[in-house]
Amino acid sequence: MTTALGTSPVLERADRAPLTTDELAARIARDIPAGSYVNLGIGQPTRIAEYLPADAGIVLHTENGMLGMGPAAVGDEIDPDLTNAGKVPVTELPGAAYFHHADSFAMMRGGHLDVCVLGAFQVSFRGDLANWHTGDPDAIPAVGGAMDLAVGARRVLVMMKLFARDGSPKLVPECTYPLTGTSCVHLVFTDHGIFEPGPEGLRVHETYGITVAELERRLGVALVG
Amino acid sequence: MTTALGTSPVLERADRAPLTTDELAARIARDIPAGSYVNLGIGQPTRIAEYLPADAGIVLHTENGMLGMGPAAVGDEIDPDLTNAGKVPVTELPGAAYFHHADSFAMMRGGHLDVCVLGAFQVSFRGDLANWHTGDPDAIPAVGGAMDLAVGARRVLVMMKLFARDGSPKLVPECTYPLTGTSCVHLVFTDHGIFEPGPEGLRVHETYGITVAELERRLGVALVG
Amino acid sequence: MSTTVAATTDEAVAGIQDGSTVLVGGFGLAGMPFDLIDALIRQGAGDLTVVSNNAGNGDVGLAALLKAGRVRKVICSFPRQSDSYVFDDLYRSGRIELEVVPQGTLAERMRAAGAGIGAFYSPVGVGTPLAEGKETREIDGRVHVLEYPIKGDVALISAHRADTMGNLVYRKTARNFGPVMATAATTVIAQVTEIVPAGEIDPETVVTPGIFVDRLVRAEARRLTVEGAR
Amino acid sequence: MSTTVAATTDEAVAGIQDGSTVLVGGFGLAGMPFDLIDALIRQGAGDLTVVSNNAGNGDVGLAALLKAGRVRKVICSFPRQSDSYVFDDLYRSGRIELEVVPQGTLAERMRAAGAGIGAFYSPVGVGTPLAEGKETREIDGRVHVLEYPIKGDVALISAHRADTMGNLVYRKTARNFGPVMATAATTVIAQVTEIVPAGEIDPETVVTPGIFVDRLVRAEARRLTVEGAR
Repeated sequence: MTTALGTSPVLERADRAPLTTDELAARIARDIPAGSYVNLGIGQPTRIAEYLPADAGIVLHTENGMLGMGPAAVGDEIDPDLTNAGKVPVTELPGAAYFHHADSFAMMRGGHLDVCVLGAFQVSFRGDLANWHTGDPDAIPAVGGAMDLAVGARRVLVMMKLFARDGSPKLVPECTYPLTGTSCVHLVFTDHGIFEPGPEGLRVHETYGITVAELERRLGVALVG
Repeated sequence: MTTALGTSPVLERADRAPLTTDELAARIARDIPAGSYVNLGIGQPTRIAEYLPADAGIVLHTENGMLGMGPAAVGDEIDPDLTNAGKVPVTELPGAAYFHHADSFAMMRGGHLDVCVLGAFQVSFRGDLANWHTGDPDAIPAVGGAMDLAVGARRVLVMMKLFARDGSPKLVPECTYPLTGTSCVHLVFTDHGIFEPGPEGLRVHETYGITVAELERRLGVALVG
Repeated sequence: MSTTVAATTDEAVAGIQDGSTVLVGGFGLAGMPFDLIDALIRQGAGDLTVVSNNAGNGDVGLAALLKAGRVRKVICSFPRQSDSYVFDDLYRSGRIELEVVPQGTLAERMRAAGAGIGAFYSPVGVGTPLAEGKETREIDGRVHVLEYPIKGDVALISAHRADTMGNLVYRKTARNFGPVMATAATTVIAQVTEIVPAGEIDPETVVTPGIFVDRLVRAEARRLTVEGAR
Repeated sequence: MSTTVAATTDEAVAGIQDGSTVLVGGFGLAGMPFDLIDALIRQGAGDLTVVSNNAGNGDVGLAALLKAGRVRKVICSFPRQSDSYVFDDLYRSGRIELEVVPQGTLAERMRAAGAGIGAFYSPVGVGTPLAEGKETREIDGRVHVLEYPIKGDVALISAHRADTMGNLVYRKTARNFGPVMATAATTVIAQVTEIVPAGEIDPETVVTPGIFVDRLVRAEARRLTVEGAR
């Protein structure tokens, strides 16, 4: 069912279950244009690679110095000199290129990647991202390439569950966790819906297993169209 | 004859002719340590290459993106894709490496070249260098890599005639031509002598075809030891 | 986005706008994208700002573009050469603007544009006329001058070989500014002597990854040399 | 100055001083200079500041150096990993200092040291705890933070192949920080699996020119992997 919210149509699918992780990965894959250069963050976003059409000419970047990364290596393919940013052994596709770390992050910071997909602890309604540190004083801080990606990619997509285990929303008016970047997230893909944060507030594009009205109640915000 | 001037001995060779350009090139070559990475500026300094001992492991840098530059190319060796900074076709030695311009000048600016030898219009007693622009309002300004070399190389040597055609000295209290760099010249090799500029004044190391006293008169400065 | 292979140099340079900033590869004649420049002349864009190491040699390449009256301003390190008469005439008659930049600063300012660096402090040029009016800062006892990025709307470069993904390798010192300019322009157009299938260039040897290259076109290498042109 | 070839890793690391800043190559285990680190442990220098992407995996390489109590401070982007228990224990018991730097900023700060850049403005980290207390400047409507170079006294890196001039090539993603660190330290020490005569590495494919390499030593590649260690 399509609901008009402001001026944009919302695809409201309250009649089905929330997306599974694989469905979510497949949904995000559909939104990545053919021919894009893409960085898939460590963890769940890695799974999106499985749903990218083989003939779309999408090229994967890994920040440890490679374009043209292939699937995870298995068996004899495993080469400890060839890993992704999560240090998992991967493979090389035809047309790949290797480069050093300063060049890899220059590529990122310079706005040459079309899309990156990151996990998140929290995203604010205006697109601030928190995904590197829980703020727990006992936690050992570790940022990796998260801040560089958040600032550098042309489109920053977030893949996460909409609610934490305790039921609290991860889309929030203001992030309470330490920030990774400010106003940097373009779209948030979650099991319960797809959201577009921005200076005018939070838009909803699609919902899964929940109505817009219920989303507004649980997020505590009037969703804008 | 060796004269003591302050604390340093001066090799005063008033009994012979000033150095020819080739003698000067050979003299400078003697001062370049074995194993050095060296940039020889466009023009006369290029000639120093002919006097570097083949077994000294001295590697020539050309700022248009090469280490391990060999002698000028002749006949069939000429390849328009392989030139020195003066755009003269050159050759490649075993162990050469090519790199792009940003890397080439990063190498220079980052202090990785042991020595560069530059021509000059003027050098001041404290080591300011003027070698890119006569200041003539009709001249078209063109700096090339001169400023980068003057600031970047660990030791900046100048190769020039001591006196201009009109007899005026090119070693001066203050440069009147526009500067290339300030306090950047370590040694000045000229047909009439070898000089070391510095904050305490101008030292003389060797003279050729002129006495220290006569040098002091013509340069208008008391040379320090 | 993916690299497209153009059938002709005219197709490769289509859409370049009047008033564009065009980065042009080459050091003197080595690495100059002759065919792309000729196509740009036919294409007709004018009022251009050209960023290149030199300002043209003889009457080919960049000199031909200048001669055609398409260039408002040149940003370069070394305009005056033994055979730069086209530029010299335009400059002396006040028909072209010139910004002289130290060669390494020119390369680094483009590198900054490509690397998302907002500005950088360089020790080069301090105390010289080329740093006049620029902000300075003393860092570790050494005065530095603040330099800003140079970004192109278009880059025209010449490489040796490409694969269909746009990965490039160069040849000897013709590499020069190509790899840097490829990172620093919105639309990067490369002419190469050969285009091979993806997988035929060893990934360890790629100099410019295809991510930087928007359009590729095959063109015979024109290797010209002028002694002492610097 | 010329690259020297050391007969042993002990000879290669001779003279490293207490209190040195040591840049250590590798991303996790890939490209980690295991043999040089083992030699450094035997050599005995302590009170070190280590700059590396991670803070050690398992109990090999960097983790072994930390375990030996030689490291006062780690500057890295990602200390905490599934197998970083040596670092974790030292950190939680207050026996080691930590400076966390975004990975690209870490690389770029070393690149700046190697390239003679006094400081640079980066958009990365603005508005986050990692930019706290740092100078900022708005450039073209975007806030940037001022970052300073990280220079090493020593760099320990691992490459694939060298020639006797010190020219290096790497292997796949084990390249990572090696080429940048090679530009950024006073003394650069590289372990390689093979040293060939000058002329046997194609000059077009050299990644780290010999000018950056002070000492070379041959050591068998130790290729270890830990899944998900990041």
